[in-house]
Amino acid sequence: MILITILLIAFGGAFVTYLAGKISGKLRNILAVLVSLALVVLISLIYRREISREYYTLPFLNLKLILMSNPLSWFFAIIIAGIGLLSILYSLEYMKDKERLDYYYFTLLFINASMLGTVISGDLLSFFIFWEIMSWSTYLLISYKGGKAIAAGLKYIIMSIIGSLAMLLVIISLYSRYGTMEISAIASYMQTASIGYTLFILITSSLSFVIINAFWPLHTWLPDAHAEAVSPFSSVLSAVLVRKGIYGLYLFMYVILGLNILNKLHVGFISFSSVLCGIGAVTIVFAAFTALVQEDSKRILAWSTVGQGGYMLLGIVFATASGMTGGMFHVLNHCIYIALLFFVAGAIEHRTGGIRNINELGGLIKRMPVTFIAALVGISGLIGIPLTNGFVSKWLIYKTLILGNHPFLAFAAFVGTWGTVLYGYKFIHNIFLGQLPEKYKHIKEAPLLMQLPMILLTVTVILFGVLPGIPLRVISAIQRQVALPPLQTTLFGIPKEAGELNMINVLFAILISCFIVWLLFRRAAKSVPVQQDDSYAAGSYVPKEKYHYTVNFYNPLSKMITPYLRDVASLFYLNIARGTQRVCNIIRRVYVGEVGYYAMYIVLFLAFLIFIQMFF
Amino acid sequence: MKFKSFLYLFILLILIWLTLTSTFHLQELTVGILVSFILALSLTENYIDLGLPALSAKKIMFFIFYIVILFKEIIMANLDVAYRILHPKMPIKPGIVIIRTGLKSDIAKMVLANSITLTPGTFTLDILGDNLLIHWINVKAENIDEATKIIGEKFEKYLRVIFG
Amino acid sequence: MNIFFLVFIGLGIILCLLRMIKGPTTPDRAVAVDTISTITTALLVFLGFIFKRYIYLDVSLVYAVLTFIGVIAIARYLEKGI
Amino acid sequence: MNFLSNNIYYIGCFGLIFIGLYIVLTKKNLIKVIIGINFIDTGVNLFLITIGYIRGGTAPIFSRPGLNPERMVDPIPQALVLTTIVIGVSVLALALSLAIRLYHHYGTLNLRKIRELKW
Amino acid sequence: MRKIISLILLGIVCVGIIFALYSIPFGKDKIKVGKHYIYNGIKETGAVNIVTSVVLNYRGFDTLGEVTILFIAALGLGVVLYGKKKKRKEGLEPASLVLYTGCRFLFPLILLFGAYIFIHGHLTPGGGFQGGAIIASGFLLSYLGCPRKWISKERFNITESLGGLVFVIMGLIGLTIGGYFLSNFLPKGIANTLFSAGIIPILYCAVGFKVGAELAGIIYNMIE
Amino acid sequence: MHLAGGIVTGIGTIFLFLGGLGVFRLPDVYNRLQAGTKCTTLGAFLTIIGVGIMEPSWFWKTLLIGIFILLTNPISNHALGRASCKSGVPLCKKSVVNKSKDFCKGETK
Amino acid sequence: MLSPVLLIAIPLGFSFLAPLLKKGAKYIPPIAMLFNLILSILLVPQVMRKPIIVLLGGGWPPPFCINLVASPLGILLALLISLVGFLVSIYAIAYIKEGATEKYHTLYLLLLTGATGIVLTGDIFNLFVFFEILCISSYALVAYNGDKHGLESAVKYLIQGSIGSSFILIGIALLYGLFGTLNMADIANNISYHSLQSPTLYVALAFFITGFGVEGAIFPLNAWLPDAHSSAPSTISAILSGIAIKTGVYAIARVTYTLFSAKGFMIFIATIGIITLLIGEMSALGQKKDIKRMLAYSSIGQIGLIIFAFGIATYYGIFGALFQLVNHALAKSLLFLASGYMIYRVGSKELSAFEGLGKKMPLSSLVFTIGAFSLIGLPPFAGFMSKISIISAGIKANNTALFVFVIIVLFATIIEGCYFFRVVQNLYFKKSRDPAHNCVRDGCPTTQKSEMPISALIPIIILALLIVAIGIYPRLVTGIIESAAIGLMDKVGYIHQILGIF
Ligand code: NA
Ligand code: NA
Repeated sequence: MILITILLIAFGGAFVTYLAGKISGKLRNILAVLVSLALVVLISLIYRREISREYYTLPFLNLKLILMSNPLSWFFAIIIAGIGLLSILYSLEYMKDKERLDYYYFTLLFINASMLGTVISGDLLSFFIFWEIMSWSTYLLISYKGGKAIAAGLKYIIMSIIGSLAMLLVIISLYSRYGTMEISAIASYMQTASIGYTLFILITSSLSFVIINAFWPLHTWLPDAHAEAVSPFSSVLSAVLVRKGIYGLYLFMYVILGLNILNKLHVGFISFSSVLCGIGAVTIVFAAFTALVQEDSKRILAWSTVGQGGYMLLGIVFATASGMTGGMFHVLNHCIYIALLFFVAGAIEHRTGGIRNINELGGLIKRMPVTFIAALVGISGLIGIPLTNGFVSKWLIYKTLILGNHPFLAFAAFVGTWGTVLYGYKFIHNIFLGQLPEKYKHIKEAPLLMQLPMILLTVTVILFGVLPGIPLRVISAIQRQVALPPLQTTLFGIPKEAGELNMINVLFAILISCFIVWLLFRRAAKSVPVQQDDSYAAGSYVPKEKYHYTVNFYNPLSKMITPYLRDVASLFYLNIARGTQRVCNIIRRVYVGEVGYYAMYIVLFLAFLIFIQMFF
Repeated sequence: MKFKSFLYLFILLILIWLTLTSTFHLQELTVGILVSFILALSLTENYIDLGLPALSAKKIMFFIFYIVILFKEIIMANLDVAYRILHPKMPIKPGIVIIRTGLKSDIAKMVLANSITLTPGTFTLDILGDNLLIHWINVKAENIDEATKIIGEKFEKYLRVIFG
Repeated sequence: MNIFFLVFIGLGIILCLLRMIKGPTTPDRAVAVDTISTITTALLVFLGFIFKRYIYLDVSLVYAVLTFIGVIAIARYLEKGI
Repeated sequence: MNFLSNNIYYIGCFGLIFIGLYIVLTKKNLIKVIIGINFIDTGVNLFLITIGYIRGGTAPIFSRPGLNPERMVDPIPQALVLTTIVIGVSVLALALSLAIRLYHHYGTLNLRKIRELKW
Repeated sequence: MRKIISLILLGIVCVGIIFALYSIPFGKDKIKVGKHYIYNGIKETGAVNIVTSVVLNYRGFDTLGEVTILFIAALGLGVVLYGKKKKRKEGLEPASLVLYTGCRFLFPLILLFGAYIFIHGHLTPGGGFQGGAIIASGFLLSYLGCPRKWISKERFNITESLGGLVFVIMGLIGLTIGGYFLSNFLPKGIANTLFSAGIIPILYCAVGFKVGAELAGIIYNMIE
Repeated sequence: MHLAGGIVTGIGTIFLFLGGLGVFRLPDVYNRLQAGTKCTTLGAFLTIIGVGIMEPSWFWKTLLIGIFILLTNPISNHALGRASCKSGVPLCKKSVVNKSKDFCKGETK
Repeated sequence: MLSPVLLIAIPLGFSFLAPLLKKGAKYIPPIAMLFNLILSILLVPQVMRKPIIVLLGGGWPPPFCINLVASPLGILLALLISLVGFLVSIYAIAYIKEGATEKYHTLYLLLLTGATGIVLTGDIFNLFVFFEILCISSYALVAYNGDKHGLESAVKYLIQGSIGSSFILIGIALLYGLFGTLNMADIANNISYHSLQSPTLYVALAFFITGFGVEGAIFPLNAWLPDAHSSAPSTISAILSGIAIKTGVYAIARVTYTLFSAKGFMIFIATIGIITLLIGEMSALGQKKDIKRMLAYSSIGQIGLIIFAFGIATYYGIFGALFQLVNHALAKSLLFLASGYMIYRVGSKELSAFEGLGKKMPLSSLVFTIGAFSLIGLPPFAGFMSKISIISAGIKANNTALFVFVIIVLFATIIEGCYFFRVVQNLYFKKSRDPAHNCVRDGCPTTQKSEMPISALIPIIILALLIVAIGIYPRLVTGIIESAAIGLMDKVGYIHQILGIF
């Protein structure tokens, strides 16, 4: 009962909120928060409870729509609900003066609801239905801002339709073969399917997941979409929505097919997993360096979302305990810090009046310290600095790669991390460090309601960095669910038997070294801040507006790598789109406008029918 | 006037109905009278200004006589035409002349014009007021009075009585 | 006997058809049409006689009425009356 | 010759139909096209009648006693043709009125010039 | 080019037709359902004109449709020609006196003839459509000869509506009394008399009025 | 009776033929009208009445048709003739006089 | 006394009555269609048990008189016709303001009556007659606006339609010549005895498919459709798209399944459907200028999809086809209706003129979006259910060609998404231009909001609600669709039910 309650609250809440908005804005906001809060609470309630229940039978295909909860779905559900709540909280302030707020909250809640639906569906049809609802409702919110967002939205929805149709093909094909869409039933049937069919299923379904998770070369929708969406939603998009791809891959690879079959799927050296690995590696490297040359704060984060997906992929394709755990944990971690970072970007945008070009910013550390700390922690997590959650998951993934003897992949992962370090630093530096531009002299710290989610997330980053055992326990349950070897965990990390990692030890080590460094600095002379207000060039005063602050960071490096970063994929799709348009325009010419030809078509058709019937 | 027109029309319609059905069957007769009555009632105004003559024995007599004359003329006309058509040289001397009529009522003029059309060598092309434009296959006289005498007079004297 | 009559009628129609094809002016053709229609009315009556069906007379009368009005319409058109 | 005498009616009907179609396909004047359509209609009507005809048949009307029902032609096609004729007339009337109005707008009835709607 | 293609296409169709006609020999007695009508028509409907019994009884529904189509054409003409500039053409040739008089003289007679045709639809080869056509052509004649004496359009509209309504209502009465739409609920009478064949003459009268009014309306619309 | 009817019909058909011939042979539209009107009117009338005579029970109806033709043919032909005149169809070369212009102007001396 | 014949007789009677009522004529179609709606809903349970055979004209048993067959399929379509017809007629009350309005309403009602007759009749010639009723009234209605485009399209439509009807008639004549009967069950019975090799049958089938194909808008025969749909009044576009072309498809299905049971021929039908689908969708994508023309091309595409589904020739295929048919009827009429007032308000049919309308006409934009989504096949709208049933039918058929076709269907869905989302983004996410920019008429938006009048709004909202309702609870319609599909497949049953009355 609780599952359907969750869905009802999620969807119904969205509608009720919309209607409430027609009455008063306050009521709407309260409702939105309450609904998201209720979802978090309800989902927390079903922790560790496996429920599977059939709710509805589609009359014409005799399909059962089943809802279920298991560790995998719970894991994703709680992420969705949590980030959903935080983004709603954040929106309260961020969206205050924007227009069409009823619409905004409605779609946001609706997206959350549909995402919840996808993860608690127990059969492929309902999975697909929620998936589709999620796709189009996401579109509605990506394009919300208008302007550039329109093109981004269109790009997104078309790619997502392509993906969903691929999935639909798979689902229907499975259905017509086995007469059911229940995931568990299909899983048992698939054990006996032929290799070719399995490959067909796997590849076609992966298409949609690769698209939604923005793996190279199907990533092109993501940077635009993330950059152009409103920030609270960007965080939802980046943190939760794209990770549906990982969920789907996991579902098909491990829940439906299972390890036994996956291992069989190879032709010579090339196996399905190795292809995915390749994709993951390319994605990591490509995205990291593309992020490096971006000047738009949200675009950097968007590319980082692309890149981090590669780590997760590298993690989950290796069905070892550490790899799988690392991948899954990285999903969670990325979700937390990327949401945090988008909140940060949003806060800055909010205060500076929509500035996203980081070269126009600088020195905000003094004006927005809380935001800075959040950004710092977030970026640390992104890079994978110890004591942040990113460290643990990346560590597990590296370990898998190295122990599994995949030097190239490991190298790619490291290169990606270097890139991450570079753009992470660029992000922090260009925004918060350096000179404060004149016009932002009197800027204020982000409002409290926006700080709150940031603080919460910051704490979580650190918390999971120090106590990774909390989430790892859930992840182990997921492993067990699909009969993969679970990683044994302790509260502070991983016990000795599984390749020790104890974050408490790391914490103490770091605290001690920090203490030492602090002592050393105390001994050193205090640095004196220098006024830089008076600048003279060739003897004449330079007005403040003409100051150059921090621009063209990594200029040489950028120049070097930019030629390689031309987004070939994007160009390719653009050309396909143009070509299709052209073909369509040509086809349209069939309707020449002269009725004599039309009559000719009719007679032609008749003659053709007679002709083929005469002779066949 | 109205009643006269109605009567004319009604009788005409009944006669036509009778010839159409060619029977005196009661049902047919009833329906015929009914239909004729309704039609006559609603369409009388068509006949009002036709200039229909009053019904009198003399006029009917003249009318029958006229018909006989007309038939004779028609047959003459046909023989005449036949002769001209079949003659290898086609002895024709066509032309268009004007004649005059003294008839006043529309119907009389129409009957005259039709009679002229059906009779030897002449054909009414147009009527304007008292004048008729005639195509004559064998022009014998060009001026109005003579032409009138040759072409129109033979009918007009009867018609004057009938429609007078 | 009847054959001869039919032949006469047929010849009449054919001659008019020829005139209709030849023209040269539109009124010529109209005249030909009119003549054909009259001949045909007679032909229909005669055919009724040949087939011994009284009811065919109605057909010829209908035909006569319709062609009469048709010809008048043509004539009025030619003299720019409609 | 036998073939011809057997099928002359069919040849007539379909001759009309094909002439009509040919007109519709190739002529550019709207009025001609409408005439072509009428040709087709007429051809089809004749074809219907032809199908119901039996050699030496007479009208299926028992107007006097002693008529042989065996020799009566099929009444159904006659009824059908009544309908199709009416339909033809209706379409014709509508087509002509459209043509009148179209001429009013375009100043021409040349179908190759009346083609603002395309693609 | 276009002509050649057309000819080729028509040629193919023609070949198809030739093959198709092979199984439909001309002039052979291949009547099936029609035979039933010929043998049972008088008994079942009371109309000696079997075509009429087909038109108004066996296939009466078709005829209702047919009436409707004409109705549609009349309406459609009104729609299409709506708002056309009604500029009276100047310099119209008035009809000659002969025609003017002749038309006035003949007009009632032609209407009577039309009425005769549709009243005798079940006895002779006439019927509502033919009669209606004659009535309409009577109106046409009246227009051609004396345009000013044109009857108002209103009456046509009312007549055609009433004609249609009578048809439908007769059908519905048939449904109520006889159990079938358009069933012949009136006595069939003695064959070959005027009052026979039940509702058929009534229907044909309705059709006749309707068709006459409609065609006349169409003519009116076209000419105006 | 039958014979008489046959003869009448025969004469009628001959006139019908002559009408056709006249329409075909005569030089201009007015002359053709002359032939067309006279011959076909009488021809049709006789043919139809002849049929009526051959089948006495048909007589009244044939008479009606005959009268109808007798009445309408001159009218319709007159209309055609007037139309030819109005639309300016020229007279043939043999013609000797043409007063239609005067007539149209209303100058009738 | 709930005879299905009333579905035809009552609207006919009403339409004869309408010209007498002058101003009141506009209320006639809603009343008549409401009657039909109620009656067909009442008939549903009856026909689900056993089709009702209605004898007409004296009640002689088939094939001796015309009969109506109120099969589940017929009643389903009649229901659809009356539903859409009812809603559109309400819309028209306010929408149709200029021109010969009472004639419009009468013709409109007659068009729907024709459609109802087509789906109910059991006689092939009667089918033709009703077809003509539908066609001729739509010729006239397409020209209703009286502008040059309306007239041009009407003339073109008329020419093509006339050729089509002549072909149908030739087909009928050939069949009549062969079997001497016009009753469809009787013909079907004869054909099942007859060897299918007879060229007459094949040629007749070719004529039928071509003839009905013109109205049913299958590919090379549908050139009239974009013209007619784009230049007719929007209500008529809605009806043409929602109802009229469906009847053509119905006729094709009837002829191929019931009359000829041309099983071997069906793959060919499927191919035609797929070609139609592709051409329609691609043309729609290429069409950016005229939104109604775009919708019209989209209709071609959808018809292609329906025909493809019929061509699958399995129970599931027919089921999908009928489901899609229902969905398309609702959604496309919704789209045309919604765009009707939008076009009226912005004074232009250009896609770019719709920018920012989401703010000025929020409800219309919303329902437009719902319709568009349903056509793309997004859940939770009706289109999703129908699309997956078609796709699953295609895959279930276990035929390589059909599988390839299914892929093409998916591809076409992508194209659909492209052009519909293009419109949606124009509605919602683009800033509206200067309001005076496009203004050519009075009543253009000078104020911020200019939603359509309530009488126009209600029907489209009902349509949207129906789409959502069917999407969420497909059982609303699947019951009768199932019976209809079974009925269409079951040729022998059809023959028995009708000829077995003796
Ligand atoms: Na005549
Ligand atoms: Na004559």
